[in-house]
Amino acid sequence: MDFNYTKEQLMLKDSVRKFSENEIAPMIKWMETEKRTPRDLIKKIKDLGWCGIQYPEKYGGSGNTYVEYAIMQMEMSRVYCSTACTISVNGMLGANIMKFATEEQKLKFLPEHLNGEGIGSFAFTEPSTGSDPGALRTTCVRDGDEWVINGEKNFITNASMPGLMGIFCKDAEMGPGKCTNILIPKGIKGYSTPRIYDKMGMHGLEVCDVVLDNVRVPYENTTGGEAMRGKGFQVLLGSTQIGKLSVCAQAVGMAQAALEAAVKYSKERVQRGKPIANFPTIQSLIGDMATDVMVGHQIVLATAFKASEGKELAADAARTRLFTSEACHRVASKAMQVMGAYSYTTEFPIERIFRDAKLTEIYEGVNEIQRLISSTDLLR
Amino acid sequence: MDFNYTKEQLMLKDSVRKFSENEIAPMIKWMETEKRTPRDLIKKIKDLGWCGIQYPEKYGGSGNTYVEYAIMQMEMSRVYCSTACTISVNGMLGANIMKFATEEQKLKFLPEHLNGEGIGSFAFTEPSTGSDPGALRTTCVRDGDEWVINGEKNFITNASMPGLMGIFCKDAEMGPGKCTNILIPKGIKGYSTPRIYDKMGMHGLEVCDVVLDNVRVPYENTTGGEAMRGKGFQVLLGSTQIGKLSVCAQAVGMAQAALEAAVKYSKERVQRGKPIANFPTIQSLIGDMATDVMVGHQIVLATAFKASEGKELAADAARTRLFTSEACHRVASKAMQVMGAYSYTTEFPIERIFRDAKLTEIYEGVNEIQRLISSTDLLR
Amino acid sequence: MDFKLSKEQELIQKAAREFATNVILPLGKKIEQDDKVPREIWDGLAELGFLGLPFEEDFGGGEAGYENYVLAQEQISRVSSGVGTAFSVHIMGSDVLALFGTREQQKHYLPKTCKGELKPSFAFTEPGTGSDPRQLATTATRDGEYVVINGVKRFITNAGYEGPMVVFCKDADTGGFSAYIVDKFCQGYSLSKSWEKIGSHGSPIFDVYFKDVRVPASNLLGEPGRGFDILLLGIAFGKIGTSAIALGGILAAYEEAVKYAREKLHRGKPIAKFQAIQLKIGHLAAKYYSTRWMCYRLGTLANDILGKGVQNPEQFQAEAALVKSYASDTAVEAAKLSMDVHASYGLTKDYPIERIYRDAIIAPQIEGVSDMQRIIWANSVLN
Amino acid sequence: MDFKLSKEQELIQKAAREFATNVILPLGKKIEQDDKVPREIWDGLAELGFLGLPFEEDFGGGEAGYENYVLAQEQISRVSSGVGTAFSVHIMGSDVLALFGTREQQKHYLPKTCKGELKPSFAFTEPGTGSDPRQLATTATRDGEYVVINGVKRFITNAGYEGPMVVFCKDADTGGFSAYIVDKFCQGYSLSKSWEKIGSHGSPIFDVYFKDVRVPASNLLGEPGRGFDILLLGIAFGKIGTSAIALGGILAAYEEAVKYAREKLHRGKPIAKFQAIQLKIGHLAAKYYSTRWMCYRLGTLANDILGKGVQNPEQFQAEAALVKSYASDTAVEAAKLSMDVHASYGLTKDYPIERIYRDAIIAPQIEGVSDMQRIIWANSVLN
Repeated sequence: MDFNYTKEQLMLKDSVRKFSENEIAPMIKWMETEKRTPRDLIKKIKDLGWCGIQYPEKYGGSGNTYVEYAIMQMEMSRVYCSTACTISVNGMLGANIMKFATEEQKLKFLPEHLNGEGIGSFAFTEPSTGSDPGALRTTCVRDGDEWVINGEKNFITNASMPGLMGIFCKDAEMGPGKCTNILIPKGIKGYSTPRIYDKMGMHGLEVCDVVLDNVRVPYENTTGGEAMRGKGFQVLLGSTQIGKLSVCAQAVGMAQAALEAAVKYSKERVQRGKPIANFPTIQSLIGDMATDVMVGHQIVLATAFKASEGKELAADAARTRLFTSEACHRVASKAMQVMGAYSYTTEFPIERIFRDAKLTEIYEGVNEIQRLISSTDLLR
Repeated sequence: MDFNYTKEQLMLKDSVRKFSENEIAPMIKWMETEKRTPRDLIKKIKDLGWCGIQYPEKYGGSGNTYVEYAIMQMEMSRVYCSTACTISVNGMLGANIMKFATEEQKLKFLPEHLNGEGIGSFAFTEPSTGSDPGALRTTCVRDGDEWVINGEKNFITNASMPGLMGIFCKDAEMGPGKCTNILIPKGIKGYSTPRIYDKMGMHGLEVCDVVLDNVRVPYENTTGGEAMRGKGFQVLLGSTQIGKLSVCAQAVGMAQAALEAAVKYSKERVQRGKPIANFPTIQSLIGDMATDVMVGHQIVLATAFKASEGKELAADAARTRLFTSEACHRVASKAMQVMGAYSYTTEFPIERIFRDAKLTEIYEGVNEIQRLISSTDLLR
Repeated sequence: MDFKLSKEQELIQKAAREFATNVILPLGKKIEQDDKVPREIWDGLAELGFLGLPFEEDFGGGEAGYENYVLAQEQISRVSSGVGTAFSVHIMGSDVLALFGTREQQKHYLPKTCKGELKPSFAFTEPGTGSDPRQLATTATRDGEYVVINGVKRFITNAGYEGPMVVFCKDADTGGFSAYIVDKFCQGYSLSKSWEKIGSHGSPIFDVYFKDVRVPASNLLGEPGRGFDILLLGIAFGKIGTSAIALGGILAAYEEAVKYAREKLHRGKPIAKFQAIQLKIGHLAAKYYSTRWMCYRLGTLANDILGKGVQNPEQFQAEAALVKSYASDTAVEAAKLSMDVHASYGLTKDYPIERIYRDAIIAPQIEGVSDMQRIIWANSVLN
Repeated sequence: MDFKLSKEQELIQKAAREFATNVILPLGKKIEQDDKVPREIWDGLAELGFLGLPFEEDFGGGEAGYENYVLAQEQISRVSSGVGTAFSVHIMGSDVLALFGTREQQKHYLPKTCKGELKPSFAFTEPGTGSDPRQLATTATRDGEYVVINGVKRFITNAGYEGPMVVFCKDADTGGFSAYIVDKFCQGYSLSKSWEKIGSHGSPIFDVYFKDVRVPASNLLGEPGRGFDILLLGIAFGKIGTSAIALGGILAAYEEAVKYAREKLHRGKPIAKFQAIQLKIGHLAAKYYSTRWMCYRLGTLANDILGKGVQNPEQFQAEAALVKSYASDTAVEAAKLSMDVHASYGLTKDYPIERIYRDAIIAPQIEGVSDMQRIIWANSVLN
């Protein structure tokens, strides 16, 4: 066992921190107000190669592991979680391509997906699906050399931005309950995003409804080709690993930010002639927060390591997700306690973190589901 | 970073598990009833070298690190925490000798302390000290080549068993508030243990009041010799690391046991024609418990690793202690929920674990103190 | 709304507190060791009228309203959850007779239970059953003017005292589910040795064996085949007691923490001066105050049922489930907080918190685990 | 003890609920956007008599008892914590005048505040002060028959409406600590733009600047140098409102969770059928029921103080602190639970839980952070 960061990992951590503070931080106010993701910011991140950290070099990646990916996500979320999440959704689609696409598709799509202009989307959810692929209503019908896709998707991140989308469709020809994953370029004819959600937090993330009206793409865009047709459910599960790991890293990054904000405030804020950092009640809160952050940080790295080893991860990832998301909520709430009434003004980042953090307990499967998954390997 | 157990670590884990199940488990009922530590059981453990895991070979240790020590403590506590605690208190005294004693003292005392018949004690607490060395009332007075020690100590583990004791005394000659640590053989003339505590749990652990009535030992028994005289406070702090790490490992071991008991029960117990493991409410509880156990296990190893690297650890150890002890309490409580009314009968180990677990939130400094320590490195 | 105790309520509370402090407390060690309620405590409870508190004066009861029972039970359980549990099951068994018994059955039993001469029990649980009556294996077989009962009941309180036991059985002929009154220690009735358990010493629980136990067919309680109604309402009434026991535990945890915080010195000043301790005291107080009104209110709700004919008990049953789960879970939290105030000393037998802590952990597990209670409530509002 | 609402209490509760549902709710979006309470809501509150509910009939009040105020505030805050907060500060400001004002001061202000023509504010906090009055930097300097006030007050609610503001100052001459009544928007009174905040939109908070504000010396409230008594009791009365607002938030979180659980389908059946959801509903209910009685009871305690002469307010102040911290912390937990029932949909502006969640998080931070409240209580029992 060796729990030390390597020199390269430390360098990466440092670069992401500097970039986030210098390039992302100044854009936050704009993103919070406009509720948009700046396209050129994403381009800068892609240029730094951080969308491709965990991919082999031959596909345009930098050949590192999920540990490095997690380090990047934690550092970026420490400054602004929305942007980290934009990137991680790109990563979920990338994971599907990496895992299921044909070699030809990988060589065709990945270099652009990891380094090019656009940003990827992952389109499964529909108004009545929940997490049940049997309930899909978006259909794909083969028409000669083309797919014809019709339907509606909900809550799709990055859907309003250019790039690739992996879309899950009911494929009636393959039998009842079968679904197929197809890669489409967003913005193609028949593709529209009639609604961008107004939401409580994560304002720098564009989440949309998507309408697909006779969208036609080449039949060869079936993720994984003919062999994977009708096996969309496998594809769906293939990206949960990186999806969940990202959420965990984001939760820890935000918790770290909340801790730092509370520490800073407590040293500056003077009451009865001394900084409130001197009061035991405040120290006690900070002590609890620091515990959650340290433990969360460690467990994200351990899970990322396991992911890189290619180990079966469902239960461990669920546990990590449960712990980190709840820890993040606790830390953000306690930061508000430390900062008192000031914490709910927009002068301080903590009210944003509190709003953003809630998503980490919900997306990629609500915590109630994580509890059940977490029990599976023990109870089988 | 590398989160994998080495082959040697896996072997150690396996040996401790087997020994605990085969040698300790059959003694539990006796220990719970008699409220005594069987001397020959301790001897067997010493013969296996597990009291010397983290010490250099030249002093009779096996030259491993705190990571191995933590693995041993976790596995042993999974079966019976009292015994692991008996061993860890020996380790606290050992840590003081290792860190502060003269080379001569190390060579003289350690081989016997790690492998011999007795078991060590660490004697600081007095009726009115709390954790304040300035409040000590037990005195040491130099009389030629000898120390004369008088006073009373409270809550001293292993004090009723033979072996070495490191005792903290007020050393008035060195100035006000000064204390000195002295090594004494227990059972020496003037040494008595008038009271063994009747307590809620940890029945396999003998915790006593100690009376010292004109106890005389050679002056050269000053831990660290003349140079360390009056520096007892340094010595006190020197063992908190292993003390706290042990508590953490014990908490995780017990949590693991509680989880296993609940899993087993839930698979066997049938309601409405199926095992209760099939019910989502039970799965959800097990899922939470598994999360705490996994995270606790990981963080104990990480902290043990850091301890082995010789890093400053006060805040991290406090955080680990906070998390693991509270996690253990949560897991034990949830196990009782899973097992319902059966859990409070002595037919199942869980009621014992619940009673024993409480100590992990209290000894080596209550959790409220840990919260404060956990904030120190951030707020300084 | 009125949150003030009436004169009568204050008197009952005061009497219970004095009895608990002066009579039960000095016997505490004995109760822990012998694992039974000493005779003089039963006598005292009877003398104070507590064993018949809510029942008709005609039967020697106090007709005092269940909120008074809660007040008394709280004070008694503050000192001994073991005594509280024995008391609670005594009242619960009497409740079921008062709610569902014929006038004859009531006349036969209640005057004696109110005096404490007989002590009722309530026997539903079996080794193979949780909360589902369809799993019952104890059978009642009609034989002329008698029914013959065979089976095993588990975790039964007060099973070692003379008195009526309400036994839930499957009717062998019809497959229905009925309750019968069995006089304990009749022919064919026997007990296991009591279970060893972590806490609530003083109220041992037994497995009870019925081997060809014959009772007159007229010992049927309520209507044939309607045992489920009796079970549900009986358990709901039982939750008044378990909630009040939990409340007593919270009160004890709170008071002991306050006491210890004032007495224990650290560096020459009482630990009460430390904010970390003060915060815990504040949390303990909130736990006590939030629970107590729920418990008292539950008592008043029961008054609308007993003697008024059992109509629409669902709302009462749901609220009983809610209060019981909240009170018992809160009792565990409170005991933990108080233990944390005591630190190492709390783990020794020198302070009562050690017992309070062991006693509290039982509450969420008995008479319906807490999660099940929440589901009962949820179904009452979601359907 | 009696846990049933009286006829009057039921009527007030019902009127408040209907007003909230029919008038406030449709204006919800507007309130969120404009960050102020629309005129028609103020008018409606006045018309229902809510703005003077607990005060003397002679002044146009309802003399209705504070538990009625809690009932009304709960229902209003269920729909809008912003409106609730503005309402709460209105009542709190009036409380202080009713408790400490001279008969003349009361006659001058209360009839208009009861009608809603004037809206009081309460100004203690400053940029450099937490809860310690010794840190106050706002000064009052005697100048003949006038005092001249200079300083800055922070986070002041209702500061943008006409009406009396109770301003806590350090007396420049004596160093004492006194409260003065200032008519808002007098010469020298000015406001910052309102603070942007996470929730409770509708009740903006301002920094208020006093530059050589001159008020007649007779505007002193209570005795000179006794500002601390006014502060403590005023804040305690304010906690009746903040507790009730939190209670309304818990009720909203609970009701919205029940509603959503019944409506939302998963695999063709409502999520209300899933045990994990049912457990959360059960927890939510327990949070609501445990909090409500504490809040109602706090209202009844205030009745023993207003108009009875202010004697021994310590017990009331301690219980107010306890209830406020419990209710506001519980509101945060309840909002989180309800949000978890809603999952992703709850994060969108399509469902009210998003607002309820943002609103709840404020409660523990205002009018005394929760930990401080627990310490107040602890000192009341430990000393």
